[in-house]
Amino acid sequence: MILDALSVLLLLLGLFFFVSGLLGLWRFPDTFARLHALTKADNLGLGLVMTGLLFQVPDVLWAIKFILVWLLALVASAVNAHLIAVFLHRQQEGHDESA
Amino acid sequence: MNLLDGLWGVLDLLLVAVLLLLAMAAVLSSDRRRSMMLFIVFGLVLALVWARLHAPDIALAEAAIGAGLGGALLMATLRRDTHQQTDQFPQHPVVLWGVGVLVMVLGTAIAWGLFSVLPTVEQTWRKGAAVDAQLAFSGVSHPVTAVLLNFRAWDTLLELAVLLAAIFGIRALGYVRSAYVTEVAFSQLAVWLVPLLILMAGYVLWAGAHSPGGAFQAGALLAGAGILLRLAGYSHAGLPTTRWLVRLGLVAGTGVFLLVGLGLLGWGQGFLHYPIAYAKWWILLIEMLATVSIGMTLTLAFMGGIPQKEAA
Amino acid sequence: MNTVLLAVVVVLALVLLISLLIMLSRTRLTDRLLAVQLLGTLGVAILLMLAVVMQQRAFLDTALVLVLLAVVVTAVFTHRQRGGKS
Amino acid sequence: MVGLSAINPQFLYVCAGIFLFAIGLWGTWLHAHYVRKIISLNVMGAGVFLTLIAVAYRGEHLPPDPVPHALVLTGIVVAVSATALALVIIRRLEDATDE
Repeated sequence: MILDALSVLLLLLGLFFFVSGLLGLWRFPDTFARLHALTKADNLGLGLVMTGLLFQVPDVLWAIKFILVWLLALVASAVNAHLIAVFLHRQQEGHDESA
Repeated sequence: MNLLDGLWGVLDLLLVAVLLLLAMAAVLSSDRRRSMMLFIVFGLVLALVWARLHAPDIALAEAAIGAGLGGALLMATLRRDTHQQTDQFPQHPVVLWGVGVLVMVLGTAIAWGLFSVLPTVEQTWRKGAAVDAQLAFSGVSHPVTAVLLNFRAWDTLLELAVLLAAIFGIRALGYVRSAYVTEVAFSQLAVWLVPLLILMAGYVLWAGAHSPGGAFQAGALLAGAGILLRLAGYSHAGLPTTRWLVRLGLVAGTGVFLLVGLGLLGWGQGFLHYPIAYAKWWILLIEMLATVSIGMTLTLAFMGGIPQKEAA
Repeated sequence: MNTVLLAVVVVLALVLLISLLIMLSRTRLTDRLLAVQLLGTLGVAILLMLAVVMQQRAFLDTALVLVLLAVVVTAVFTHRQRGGKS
Repeated sequence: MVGLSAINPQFLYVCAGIFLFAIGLWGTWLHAHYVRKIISLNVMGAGVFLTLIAVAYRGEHLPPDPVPHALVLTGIVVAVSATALALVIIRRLEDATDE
């Protein structure tokens, strides 16, 4: 019962971060600021959702896999954010005006 | 109970709304790059829909191919030097709307036809399901398993053959110029990701040995590694530079599949009728080679053919 | 508990729909790229939730593949190509 | 909320699949550029797959029919093979018209 409550709390917190990422995407004036807000928000959102789900998994194997997905998602999102930032930078310097 | 069903209903409505919006935007958008991005997201949402409809194998295939590799292949057709990337419809608006109406009428007709036969189809299936259940309890699951394995083998063989035909077509077009600029920062990132992708391919293949699917999804992951290597400046994307090795790799999957099948035939078994005791290992071996072939094929498709020797 | 989890999935799907609408309303390429990233993460989150709700471990593999290949797609998309200014 | 449980998911997804097919057909027909035709063709294919899987769906508590699933799995592979070949041909066509 306590685990369930903890789970719900973490899931709600995760939802909060997803919604704030959405707001950042919608309201922030500058693209770099949006990138910053978004990457932080959705990483945390996914992380919290996963932690919340960890209390609901049927066995240890599931939990291991969940943590694996989380770690990979962290690596992937760091690389993604880097690639997008470089792309943005290049565009703003006018190397690639077709974008 | 009713609340749960209601929630599923809301989820279904939301997923369908997102899916249809994405499809319409991808088809109608006048910007080509935007259309591709929307198509990739379409693949992602489609994977969610497959998951929701209890089709985990298809969800995995869609994630690997629809949202992943297919997107990369599409993006490979984009070139920065062509500034004209808007696609206006050349037709008169009357034609656009007219065809739209026509297509919708056709869709309605299909829907009407389908829903009028669906009840009978379902009844037949219900009976089939009952038979399945009885078979499972009467201890004759052995022939069922054999048939299933057999069926699956044919399936994989023909898939491989189709892919081989596609790569023959691509190879027939000759050599390509290299199209990507090397970036040092990127090569360092690629070094991180390539082993991860290969490891994941191995895992998906192994996991697929006791449930349907595997080789194609694993091959798509290998191709992902190849694409990253290509972007990092390896002109051959990690493929062997000797031509006969490439050829061997491309046909390995289909070739070994056929050889094993014919060998079994000669040994008095049916074509691709593995002895049950070793079936798992045979399948794993063949699918391993198939994965290599598929990965090489998709990497070559991304590059647009065999790369030309670069003037150093 | 499943009802609660499913309710969370529904909210996530709603966020998915809204971010899609934002993406469609944007004209700049990079903004859309960011929206795609948010959509991808939301998709993975929904898939993980569904894995628990529907008791399907296979969905976790799908999520892994989705995450890894998303990077490949971003790499292809943001990579500089021959031609252009050079 | 309770009223929504009356929605038959099979009906909903079959309709969605047919709608996707229709949109895809429209795009394949009317787009002038080949890449756009290919994208539309793939949307059309997705519509067919969705219809098949929706027909195979037998509610939350029964396992779905495996035969349409096998068909769709093969269909996805065939579709991506054909798409890959078509895209390479389109690239070569563009190269040829440039020079």
